[in-house]
Formats: sequence, structure tokens, C-alpha cells
Amino acid sequence: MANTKTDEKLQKIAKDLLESGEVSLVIGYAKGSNLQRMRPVFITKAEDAGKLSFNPHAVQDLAVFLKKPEVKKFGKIGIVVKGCDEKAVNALIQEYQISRDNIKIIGMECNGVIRQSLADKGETNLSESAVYDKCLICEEHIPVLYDFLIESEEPKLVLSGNVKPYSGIEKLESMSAEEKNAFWAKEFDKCIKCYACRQACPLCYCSRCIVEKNMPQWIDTNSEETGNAQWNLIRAYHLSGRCIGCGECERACPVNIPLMLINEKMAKDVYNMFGYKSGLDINAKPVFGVFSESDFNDFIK
Amino acid sequence: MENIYLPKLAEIKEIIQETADTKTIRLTIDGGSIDFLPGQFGEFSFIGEGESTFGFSSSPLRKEYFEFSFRSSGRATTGINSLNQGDKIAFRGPYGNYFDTSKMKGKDLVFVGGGIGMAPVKSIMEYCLDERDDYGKITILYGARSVGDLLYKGIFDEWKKYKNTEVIITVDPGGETPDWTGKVGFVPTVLEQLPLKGENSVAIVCGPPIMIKFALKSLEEKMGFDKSNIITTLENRMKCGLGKCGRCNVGSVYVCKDGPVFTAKELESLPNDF
Amino acid sequence: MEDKDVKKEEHKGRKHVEDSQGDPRIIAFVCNWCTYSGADLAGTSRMKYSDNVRVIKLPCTGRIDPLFIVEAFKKGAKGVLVSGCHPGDCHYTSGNYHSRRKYATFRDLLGYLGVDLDRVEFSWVSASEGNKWVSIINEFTDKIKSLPGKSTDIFTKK
Amino acid sequence: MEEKYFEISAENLKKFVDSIIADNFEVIAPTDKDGGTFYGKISRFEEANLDILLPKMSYKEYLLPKTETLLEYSFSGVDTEIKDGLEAVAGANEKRVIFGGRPCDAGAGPIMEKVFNWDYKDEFFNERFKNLTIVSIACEKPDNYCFCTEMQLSPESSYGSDILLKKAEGKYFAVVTSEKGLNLIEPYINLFKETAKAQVPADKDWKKLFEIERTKSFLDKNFEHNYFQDRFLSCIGCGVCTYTCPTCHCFDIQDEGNLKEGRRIRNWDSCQFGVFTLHTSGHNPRVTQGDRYRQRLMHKFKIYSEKFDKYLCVGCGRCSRNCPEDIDIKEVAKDLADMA
Amino acid sequence: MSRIGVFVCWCGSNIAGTVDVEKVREEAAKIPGVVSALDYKYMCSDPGQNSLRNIIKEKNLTGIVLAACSPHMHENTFRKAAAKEGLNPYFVEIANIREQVSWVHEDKERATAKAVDLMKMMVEKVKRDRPIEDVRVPLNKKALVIGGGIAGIQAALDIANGGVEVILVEKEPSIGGRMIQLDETFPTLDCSSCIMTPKMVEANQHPNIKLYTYSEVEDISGYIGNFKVKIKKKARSVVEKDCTGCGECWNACPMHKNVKSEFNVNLSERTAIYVPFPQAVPLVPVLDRSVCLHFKKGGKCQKCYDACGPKCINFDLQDEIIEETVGAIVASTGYDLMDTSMYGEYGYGKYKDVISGLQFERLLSASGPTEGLIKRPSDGKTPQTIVFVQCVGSRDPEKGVPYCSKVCCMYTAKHAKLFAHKVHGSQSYVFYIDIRSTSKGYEEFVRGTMEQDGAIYLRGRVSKIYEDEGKLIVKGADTLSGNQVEIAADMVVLATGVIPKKGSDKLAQMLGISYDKYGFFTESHPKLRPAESSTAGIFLAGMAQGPRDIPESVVSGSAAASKILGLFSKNEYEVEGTIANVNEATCVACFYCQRVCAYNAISKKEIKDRSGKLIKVVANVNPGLCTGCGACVNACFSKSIDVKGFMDDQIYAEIKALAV
Repeated sequence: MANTKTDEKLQKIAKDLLESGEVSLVIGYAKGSNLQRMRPVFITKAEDAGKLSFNPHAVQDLAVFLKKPEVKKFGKIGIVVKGCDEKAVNALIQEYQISRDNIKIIGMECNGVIRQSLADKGETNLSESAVYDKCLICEEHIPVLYDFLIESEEPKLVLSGNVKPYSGIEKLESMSAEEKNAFWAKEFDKCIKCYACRQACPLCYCSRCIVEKNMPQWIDTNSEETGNAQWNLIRAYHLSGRCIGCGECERACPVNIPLMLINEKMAKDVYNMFGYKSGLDINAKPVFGVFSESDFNDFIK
Repeated sequence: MENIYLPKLAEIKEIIQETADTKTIRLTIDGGSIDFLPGQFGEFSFIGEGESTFGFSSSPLRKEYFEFSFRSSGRATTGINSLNQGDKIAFRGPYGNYFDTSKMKGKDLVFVGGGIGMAPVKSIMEYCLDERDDYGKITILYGARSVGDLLYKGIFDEWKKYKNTEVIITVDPGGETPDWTGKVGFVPTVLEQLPLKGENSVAIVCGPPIMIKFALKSLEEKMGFDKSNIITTLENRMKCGLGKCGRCNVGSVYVCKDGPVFTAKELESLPNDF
Repeated sequence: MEDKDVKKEEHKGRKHVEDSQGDPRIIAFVCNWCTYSGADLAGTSRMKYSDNVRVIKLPCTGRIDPLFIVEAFKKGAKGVLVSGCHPGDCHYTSGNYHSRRKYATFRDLLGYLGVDLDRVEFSWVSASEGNKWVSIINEFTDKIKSLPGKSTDIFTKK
Repeated sequence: MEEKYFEISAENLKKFVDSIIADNFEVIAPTDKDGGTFYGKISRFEEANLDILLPKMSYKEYLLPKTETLLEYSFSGVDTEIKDGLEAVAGANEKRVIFGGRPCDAGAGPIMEKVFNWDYKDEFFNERFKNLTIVSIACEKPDNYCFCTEMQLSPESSYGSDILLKKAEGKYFAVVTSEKGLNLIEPYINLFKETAKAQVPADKDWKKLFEIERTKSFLDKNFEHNYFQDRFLSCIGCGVCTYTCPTCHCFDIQDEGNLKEGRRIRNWDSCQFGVFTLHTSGHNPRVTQGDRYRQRLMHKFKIYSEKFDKYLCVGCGRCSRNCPEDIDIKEVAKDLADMA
Repeated sequence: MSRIGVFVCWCGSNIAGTVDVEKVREEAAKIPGVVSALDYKYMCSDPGQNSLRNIIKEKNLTGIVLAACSPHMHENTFRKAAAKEGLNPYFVEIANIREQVSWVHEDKERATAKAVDLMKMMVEKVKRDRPIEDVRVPLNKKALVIGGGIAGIQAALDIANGGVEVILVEKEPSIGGRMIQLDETFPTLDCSSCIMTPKMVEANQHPNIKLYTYSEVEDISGYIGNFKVKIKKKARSVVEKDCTGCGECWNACPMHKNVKSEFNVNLSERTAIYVPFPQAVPLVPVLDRSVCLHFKKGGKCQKCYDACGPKCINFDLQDEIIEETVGAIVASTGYDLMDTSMYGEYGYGKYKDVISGLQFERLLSASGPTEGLIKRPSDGKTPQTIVFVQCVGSRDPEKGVPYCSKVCCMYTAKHAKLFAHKVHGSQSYVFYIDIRSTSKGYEEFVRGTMEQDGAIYLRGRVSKIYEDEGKLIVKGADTLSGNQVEIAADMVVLATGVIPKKGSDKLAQMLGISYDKYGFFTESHPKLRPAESSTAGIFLAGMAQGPRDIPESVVSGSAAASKILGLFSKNEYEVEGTIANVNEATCVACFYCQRVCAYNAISKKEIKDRSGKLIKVVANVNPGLCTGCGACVNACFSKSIDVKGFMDDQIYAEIKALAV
């Protein structure tokens, strides 16, 4: 398939960065195993920059690779990011996992990415019903921080309002404890404890996950109702106030657990309680690194 | 139908504190040992905390007990570490292959152990000592980081009592104490200085990877040991011990079943995946 | 809670009543400086309260990890209480403030995942509030006992 | 048993399935739920989705549950009591039928059986496998990720199936390969019409994209190769490939319980995890994700076949379809074959 | 190998009356790892302790559980007993079956069951106890005092007199702080400079005190016993050691009448080269480069240099950074007065004769701009009527601060009194909200102002002040009579509230000590550790902590000094070993632990290989600062930090022991 203008700009930036030695690696997207799939690509030589491409099938959050030791070894890295993904870069900087000096951010203006499940069935058009819920509530079509910005050639998404993003949250909130319990018990029952949600998450960067700690074994290892619930709880808890909403956990989940219903709910509540949104400011203090004397206290007797 | 994962309960007959952080535990089942061969291993567990893999460190010919030596580090070993004499340990095994004594008979033997790697060496070594007449000269070289890290301190003299048996104990430079009368030097270095010849000899080497690497080199290149006469054991991570759980593959080898005992020659054909 | 709310009778004998929850186990995680001392004070004042509670002492609410709550439920507790120094009173200046954020979030999450929030209680009990400790324990125990026998927590096998 | 052949109308097939459900068989079939298609229990024939090529997950969990109790223990004072977990498995799957799976999934059972029986016999697996009845449907249109043909199977293979259904105009041909299969249809035999092998449409000539032997021969010679490190930089180690794979069978053994009682369980595990081979000492033979993906390739295409004379892969392509980073194992296997 | 001994105490009938102690003992004996279980009437008695010690020896115990009274009662007793037998004292755990069982429950069977549970929990905990060694930190026996007001000077003198070297750093050109600005002091009316100046001189001359005036602390790192301090000695442009303080230079300075005197709170002027006040210590002028013509006009003017006999003026002097290592620090940075511009209705700044209390002090002072005569700033006339307004800014959550500034009631009474003494026949009015005069002699003092000196006290707020025909009309309410009052005054004195010294929050951050929302430094414990900050080795004194008067400031300075002398009485600082510990292998350096640590105890540590190449960065706990609160454990996602004495696996085991 021919290069689009976007692709050309992207390739030029990557080529320049690599040629000038400003970075030794550019992480970007390339054409994938079929026309509706993109895949991550790791460009280390300027002459390979032609592989880079970007379109609404670029679903992956490439920031996930910044936590990989094999990738970290490259030192100075350029990375292609959509607005949502870029927030992960910011959060990683906030949490000292990467240094701003070592990263060149190639920001892509993005009007939405197409759900992979639909893309696999042939969907190629950006539409309200084709994109992920995160795209419908997106406030960062242009990344909040970038060194280069490439404007989108795609038309802006027209929202009719008929598709209600994350509507499951309100539905759940209105349920009784038992109904919620039944809902999640059914969802977690599917869990196979593959931890793909963790691996796909750019902010799950612990070198030893708490589930791998066995002295003590806080999280049951079994993949039955108890162990699954604990895992899903602790994953969500560790990401509360940190999750930037890229949705990679849910996309990676092979058994379709609606993890974003949890992540978004927690993001919403953390914002309501503490006025904090993750990944918007590299100089902001993470919500659980600070406190206020006037914090929400109603639930404490 | 037999559940291959079902352990037996063995009673702790004796606990020997070897160093500050290692112990040897002697077990009995129905007052005696079990049938195993030197080099084999078992899965030992403090029920409730999980299993841990250890090679036997006693001679199977000593029928009143079987033993293993371990260092407390993870959850399972910490559990085992908390047990007292008379308590029960769950045990599965023996598993794996073993030192083939038929190929050692009539030959001179060199046993080289480093640190806690001495445990499996002790098993085969004591086995040979128990049938001392079947073998030629026996040289035992054992070293650890420091005097405090030496296992089996109390029984070195026992080994020395056997005829035509030389016992050399060494500690790494800096690990000696003022009253230390043994050697000071790394195991491979001390090994090189020994008057050993590869011909009609078998060497059994076990210890940390770096020690094995240099010891093998010395034995092969300086002393002329044939690769098939140098035997060592691998210590891959294992869970089932039965060739099922898929953890201990090295190349096409399941260490738990095809090993853990390998000759240097066999090791050479394996990819660097251990 | 104001002192006047604490009924005198509660300090007197408290008979154990069996109910739909059997003998519900309540695990309380408390800080050493305020609540543990408050509970001691209830003892030295010979106040009487429900014997369903088991106290685990930590240095500070800052050390009381939400994981403990999960673990307590896993091990069959029907109610979990977390209690420490009042805001501003933390022996370690800010442990309770940091934890309060975490508890607010964690509790929220628990509720969302279907844990009956009546089963998780948080309180500030100072070293002088023996009577508050007593009423918190009694009220919490009563509440737990009044909850439907069917467990709604997600951490134990059904 | 010698194969037997039957014809069954589409309508009768529905009757057959509904009848076995009525007779208390647990029928597991691809069914639409949770925004995808998964194997699950159906309560009537219509709930089965027979058009889907492959459900997202394999039905491995019916042979090797994601968590299995190996034993239960209880303490009284210093005394320990151990209860054999095998007792609970006895007779498992006796009334369970996997219906509507594909030949690749069916092929996984006998392949896995080898490792569970090569010396020590894992009766947990055996008991489940022995009793499970598998009724598969031959594929008509494999997709781009499929490569069962390359993996010595085919879209119409009956290997591992007790009954293989082949679709024809308005009806199915049933190839019954085992007593188990025969026993299943026996009570409803009036719905079937026995026929001769010659009547069953012959298998199509499925073309291969590459020779798996060449992949193996590359792996035989190349343990250290840049390809592994470079190509799998994009692997995030999520393990989805192993968990959704019908033949991946690695597991972990863990104890969980309290001071009174507990159990020893085995859980699915994955060679893609960093801790999989991590020694207590901190040494890890497989440090990079490249090392770990190589292990998966080695195990599938080299190690297993050397030991058990079967590749540990049925070419279902799930690992490719489900990979969040779009690593396509077919493409990889072909790359390796091309480099050999 | 766990070899646990369980000892069940009857406490007479206190426990045994409600708990079946024998049953608890029997249950203990059944637990794996318990090798000895006993019950005894009074474990804390000498025979009780002796039997405990004997059994430790006899059974070679590795841990002890006492099922007895609260650990707050006798934990130490039993730890000491265990230590005497060579058992690590932290291997003693207490199951509280008195305060939290026998005294609060009645049903014997159920109380016993609970006691058994608590005992089991502690057995599981003690099994997982690791030996804890108390941490010893070497001490550099030298102290730093930041702020040379009365509190700082007192602290410095007390420490110095204790034989310890002190570095006293003062931002201003002279020490003396606020107190030296005051005239007479309540309630004794002794002259402030009469009692303050000798102290200042003593501090300057003390062989153990090194004084840095016109200096600021620029950076502090390290921890108790070993703080590395960088002090910036600002360029004075005068060579201190040569200066005689003769005054020729400031007399020669052409910048006369141009610069407002900070010391006189803008009521007078000073020159560019100046000493803030005649008794300044050291009596060495400072050249204010921001106004000096030499610096402003390209080096032409050097009148001061010409006038200086010893030629000690040096325009080229540069700021100097001095590095010191000290073992302890006193933060006594004092206070500022609130800006009262938010009270536009009072006309401060608009009407010259509406002045602050501190300005009034300067008017009263014999060394002040009026040489002690009370004169109106506007026209120099002696006022006959003065209205004093209290609580300007203080106790006003809307516009000012909610707290009480504590000193205003008393100094206003003093002002009214001195006004009456100095201007016969004058009249003062005092608007107040409440009168707070609780210290020794204070109430009598205020009464005297009212009764003997005729000040009229009106309870109420002033609503407006405006000028009318040369008079200040003060409108206010007298809430006691319910009348609106209007007073024509010659002068109005506002009792302005106090706030922390500007920049003290920055210093607090540098020191790693906490401060409240107003900026006052917070004490480690408001009642029990009022002289300590939250960070070990850093002590607090004076108004920097909150409003207080001179005697209290002196007491707090002495308190800080005595804490430091106490600390320095040993060669090493001993910290309880129950501190946090990082698992470096799994730490990912997200530093959430550092963010939540109230004690600045966590820093970054670089792990390098042999060739010096950075392998990884991890969190590192400073044992001198860590208090073992465990907030870091809670903050760590991967559980790579743990706190000794309350390790994760211990808590886990306790919960596990409670499984139903």
C-alpha cells in the first residue's frame, strides 16, 4: 500500500532522528499481518524508516515497550504515540521510569482507532460505532506533550451521541452489591490468569509483580473465583489514579473481561475525590504520593 | 490410578546446622531410608508452603536415613527451615538419573564440590567410600567462599580415614579465619595444583556455574580428562520433577528426567539455556 | 461520634447472640498509638464489648495495607475494621493521611466489584476514646450480624 | 477401532445434540458470549455457533483445568492429613461432549497425551482425556492465520476426534473413529444412516505454505541467532499465545491454605513469563523476551518432536490472532523455514 | 527451626477470672514449633521473669509469646528479660489477653477462644521474627542553629555552654531578631535591649559559637549525626575582622534619607551602608548593594571607602559558600507580621497614623526613630488619644488566619500602659474580642492597664477608620453595651497577627521537616515531643513553630538545646532497629516510598557494577531517619520494601492464624 502523507512525515522525522544520532531507536507502527492490523516496529537504522506507518488501525500503546529492559538498553528512544498513549509516557516520567531527556515524542494527532475485533472482520472506516470507547471520550486528540506533531489526515469523528461510551459503569453503579458481585463473579470466572492485562499495560512496570511475590502470597495463585477476583482487584487498585485509559489491558484480554469498566470507573472516582487525572503533566505529583488534610473523610467514623 | 503428585510423609530424624544459613535434614520413612541412587533428587515440602527440589546428599547405602542439604531462601525453604526434629516433611521422589557407578568402578575418582553444590557430590562420594575397595585413588576437593560457608565440617575427618583417600578443603582468598589450617584459594586454582591425571579417572564436579566452568577447563585441558569422564549435575528450576510441567528444558533434554546428571560431553551438545 | 451518643448500657454486659451469620469473625487492623491504646483504655475502664473482634496491631495506619483487608476476607472474616489516629494526630505525622486516600479509593473499588461495604469499616479512634472503640465494635458487630447470611464478598469460595 | 461412516441430516444433527443435552450430557460448543465466541456449555443446539472458524480460546481447560487440586491437606496439631486430589477427578468428563470444535483443537489431545504419559502417568490428564467425547467439524475455509496443514494435520483431519463431521449440502457426514464416538451416537442411531467410506467426500488438496521440517532444521542449527532477539522485541510477554494455545501445557504447582487446611494446586503457567525459569539465586537462563519466545518455538517445533515424534502445535493460529502485538507464528515459522 | 515458648499469665484473677488460662496453655502446646507452654500467676513478677529466663536457657528458645497484659505495659520488661538470656529482644511478642480480652468480655468460653486466637497469632508472628539490631549512627558533635532571635540565641548559648560547638546562622546583618526591636517587655516592663543585648554579645563572644550573620542556609543533606550544610555568607562588602564599627562609613554615605529602615519598620531611613541598629551584633555594617551608588552608578562613589580608617570596605567581596558538617540542627526562624492590606477599611498604608504594633514598639523605644517619644508619623505631634485594635488578621478565618497570635493581647495592654505612662492625661481605647492573658502575672498586668492606667476596653470589632479634620475616626461596636461607638483618635495601632517567616517553607523542604498549612513547623508530637521536628536530629524553637511569647521562646530554645546536649551525650545515636528495608533486587525505583515518607528517610541509590557502570537505581533507607512507620510499605506496589518488626509475612501469618 502506498505511503500516505502522514507516513512520509513520520518516516522523515524518524530518519532524521536516527541519522543525527539523537535517538538510537524509534518505536513506531508498521503494516501488520493483514491490512487491518498494524504492528509495533523497532527501527534502529535510518534506512529502515520507510517501514513506519500510521492509520486508525494503530491500536497498540507503544509506551508499553519503554518498560522492557531490552528496549531500555537503547538509551535515547524516539516513540510514535497517539494522545492516549502519550499520557502513559508522561506517567512513566512522573514515576521516574524514564527520563524526559531520553525520549523523543513523535505525537500523532488521532481521531480514533478502530476496534480490533471489528477490524479483523474488515472494518476500515472511522466511525462512532467502530472506534473504542476511549476515543469517544478522548480529550487528547493532540498529545499533551510532544517533540514532533503530525496532524491527522483522517476526518474528525462525528459524534451523534447515540453511542454512549462506558455506559456499563453507570449501569453497574446503580446495581446492588449482590448484583454487582454477580456481574463481576461471572466476568472474573472467565479469567485465566494469563496476566496479559498486566503485560500490555504501560504502567505495570514492576520487575516483580505482587502476584509473583510468594513471601507472603497475598494474591492466591489459583485461577478460580478467589484467585481471579483478587488478581483483578489488585490490578485495578494498583492502577487507580495511574491508569491513563489506553485500554490495552482490555484489548489484550483473551477472554474479553471488560477491564476498562473498572479502570474508567476508578479514574472517574479518583478525579472526583482528589481532582487528579493521570498522565497530563510530567511535573504533577502522582495522586498517591501526596495527600491533603481536607481529603474525603466521609466514610471514616 | 496413582497420583504422581502425591507425596509421602517422612519424619525428621535429625537436623544438622551446617552453616549460618544452611542445614542438612535427615529423614526416615518407617524408620529407614528409601531406595534411590546417588545423583537423584526429590521434591521436598513443608505442606502449605510448597515444594522445593533438592538432590539427596547421603549415601543410599546408609540405610537408616536419607538426607538433603538446603539453604533457606524462598517460601518453601523457609517453611522447611522452621521445622523441628520429629516434624513431618512431605516428600516425592526419587527422580531423575544418577551417577553411573558401573563406569567408575576400578578407576581413580576426583570429587570436586563448591559451596552448597557439595551436597550431591557428597552422596556419590560417600557411596563410593562405603564400597571403598571398588575404586582406585579417591581425591576429594571441597571449597567454599569462607570457613563459615563450609558444609559438612564435622565429617571431613571421617572421609580422611578411608584408605588411599585424600581430602583437600579450601576457602576463597579472604574467607579464611586465623585458625584455618586448610588451603586458601579458589577451587579451580587448587584443583590445577593437584597431581591428577585424566587417564583411568572419573571426575565428579558440582558447584556454582562459574566454578564448574573453570574446573571443567582445568580437568580437560590441563589434566587430560576425557569429557565423558567428567560428570556434573544441572540445577534448573523445576516444579513437577516428572517431565510434565515444561520448566526445565535445555534443548531437547528434560533435566528432571534425562538429568540432572550429565557428562561434560553431554553438556557440550546442549544449548546455553541453563 | 460524640460521647453522649454512647449509651451507658453498652458498657455493661453484652451477651453473645447467635444469628444468621453464625459467629461472624471480625478482624480489626489498628495503629499502635491511637486505636490500640484506645482499646486498652476500654479494657482498663472495664467496658464490655463484643468478643467477635480480633485485633491486629500495626505501627501506623500508614502500614495498614488494603491487602490486609482482602486477606482477612479471604480467611473468612465477615467484617474488617481499620482504625487509627484522627487526622492531625498521627504519631508519624502523615501516615493516616496517606492511607486515607488509599482507603477511599480501595473501598470505592471494593464496592464497585460487589463487596458489601457494610462489611468494611474505617474509623479514627484516639487513645482516649475507649468508649468510641466500644461503640464502634458493638455497632459493627451488630451490623455484621444483621446482614444477610449469604456472603457477598468475592474472596471466598462459594 | 475401524472407522465407521454415517450420514446425518442437518435437522437430525440438531435433534441429536438436543437429545444428548436432554439426556444430561454436558455439551460444550462454540457459543457467542462476552462479545466474542468461546467454548461454553450450551442448553440447546441453536446456541452453538458452528459458523465461527475457531473460538478465541481452545478447550484445553477440559483436559487441563486452569487450576486443578492435586491434593488437599489438613492439620491437627503436628499431624498432617493428605487427601488425594485424584479422587475428585475420577469419572470426570464422562458425560461431557465437545461439539463443533475444529480438527486442530481435536488434534491437541493426543499430542498432549504423550507428555503426560511418557514415563510417569499423569492420571489427572488421562482421566479427563479418556472420558471426553469430541465431536468436531471439518473446516471449509481456513483463514490466513491457520496452518494446520503445515503442522501435519489438515482442515479435514479426524485425528483426535471421536467423531468428525463433514458438511455437505443440507447434511453432514460423520466419521466415527472411536468406541467413545460410537457409544455416543448409539442411543440415537436412528438419526444416523450408516454409509460407506466412498460416499464421504474426499479431502481437498490443501496446499502448504512452508515445510515445518525446514523450520525445525533451522532451529536445530541456530540457538543463538539475532532473529530471535530482533523479531521479538515487540513481544510484551503477555503469555496470551500460551494460554490460548491448545497444546501448551506448562504448569506451576502451588500450595494455598491456612493453618488448618489447604490444598496443593497446579495452575497454568507460561514460558513467556520472566519468572518461569528464574532461579532462587537470581540467575535466569532466559533473560530476554527473545530468549523466551525462542523457547516457545523450540518447544513447539523441535524439542517436543524429538522427544515425542509430534510437533507441539496444531496450527490453529490462535497465538497469532490473539497476539496484542501482532506476532504471527505462521509468518515466523515460515521465516525460519526460509532461512534454513 | 522455631523453638517457641508460650507463657500464659493469670495476672491473678484479672485474666484467669475470665480466661481459662490452662486451656490457652494446652492449645499453645499443640502448635507446631511450640516447645514449651506454661501458665503462671504473675509473669511480670521476679519469679515469673526468672522462670521465663530459665526456660529460654533450658529449651534453647528462639522466640517467646506472652499471653498477658497489653504490650504497652510490659513488652519492655519481657524484652529485657529475654535479652539477658541472649535472645534478641525483638523475639518477644505479646498477646494482649487482659486489656483486650479478660477485662472486656464476660463469657468465659468465648473469651478463652479469643485468647487462644490472639496467642496463636503471636506464635505465628514470632516464628517469623528476624533478629533486629538497633542501628547506631555516629554523631558529629556540632550543632547548627538557624535564626538568631531570642530562641535561637538561647538555644545556641545553652548548647555552647554544654561544651558543644554551635554554628549560628542569621539572615539579617545582626542577630537579635524581633525581640531587639521591642521596647519594654510584658509583664515586667524590663527593657528589651537591656536583657537582650548582653545575650547577643555573649553569643558573639562565646568560644563555642561560630556566628554567621547576613548568611543563609543554602542546602542541607544528610541525616541525624551527619548533616552536610552549605551556608551562603552574603557579600557584606566590609571585611569583618578589620571593622571597628566606628560609623565613619555610614556617616559618609550620600544615600542618607533615601532607604527605609527595616529595623524601624519604615518609620525612619537608613543609609546604603548601615548597621540596622546601634547595638547590632556584630557591630559591622553591611553595604546594601541594591541601593549603593557605587554599584548602581558604575563604581564612581566610594565615599564610605574614603572615610573608612582601617580601609576595610571592599566592593569586590563575593558571596561565600561555607560547608559545615553538624550532628543536629535547631530551626528557629521566627516570624513576620501579616500584611494587613486586606483590611482596607482600617486604612493602614493610607493613613500615616494608622500603624502596626511593631511600629508602635519602635516609637516607644529609646533607640527608635523618635528616641522613645510617642509622636505621630504624620506630623510629629504627640497623640492624646490612641485606639488600639486587637485581632487584626488573627482569629479571622475569612480574611486572615484562624489562629490566635497569642502575644497581641499582652503587647496591646503594654502599649496602652506605656502610652499612659509617657503621655500624661492621654486616653487609650482598646477594641478586643477576648482577652487572653493566662501566664504568670499577665492577668494582673492587663487589669492594671484598665484600672490604673485608665485604658478603656471595648469588646467588639472596628468596622471602619477614616480621617476627618486631622482626626482618625474609629467606628466600631461595643458588643457588651450593644452600642455603636465612634472615637476620634490621634493615632490607631493595629495588633497585627503573626505569620511564619517568609521563606520558612522553603527551609522546611530543605530540612525535610513538616510544616502546617500556615507554614509553621510541626513538632514531632504536639504534646510529648514539642521540641523535635518530624525529622530526627532537627529541633524547633521559637515562633517558627507557632505564636508564642518571649518566655516561651526562651524555654523552647533551651528545650531544643537540652535535646541536642542529651543526644550528644553519647557518641552514637541509637535508633530502634524496627526500620524499613529495601529489596534491591525487585525495587523498580518508582519512589512512591520516598513520596510518602514523612521523615525524608528514603533516597536514591545507584547500584554500579565493577567497572562503575550504572546497573540500576533503587530506593535506599537511611536508618538514622527512618522511624519504622511503614507508610512506604503501603506505597510500594511490588512490595519491595518492608519494615522490620511488622514484616508483611508476619502480618500475613497473623491473619492466616485467624482463619475460620
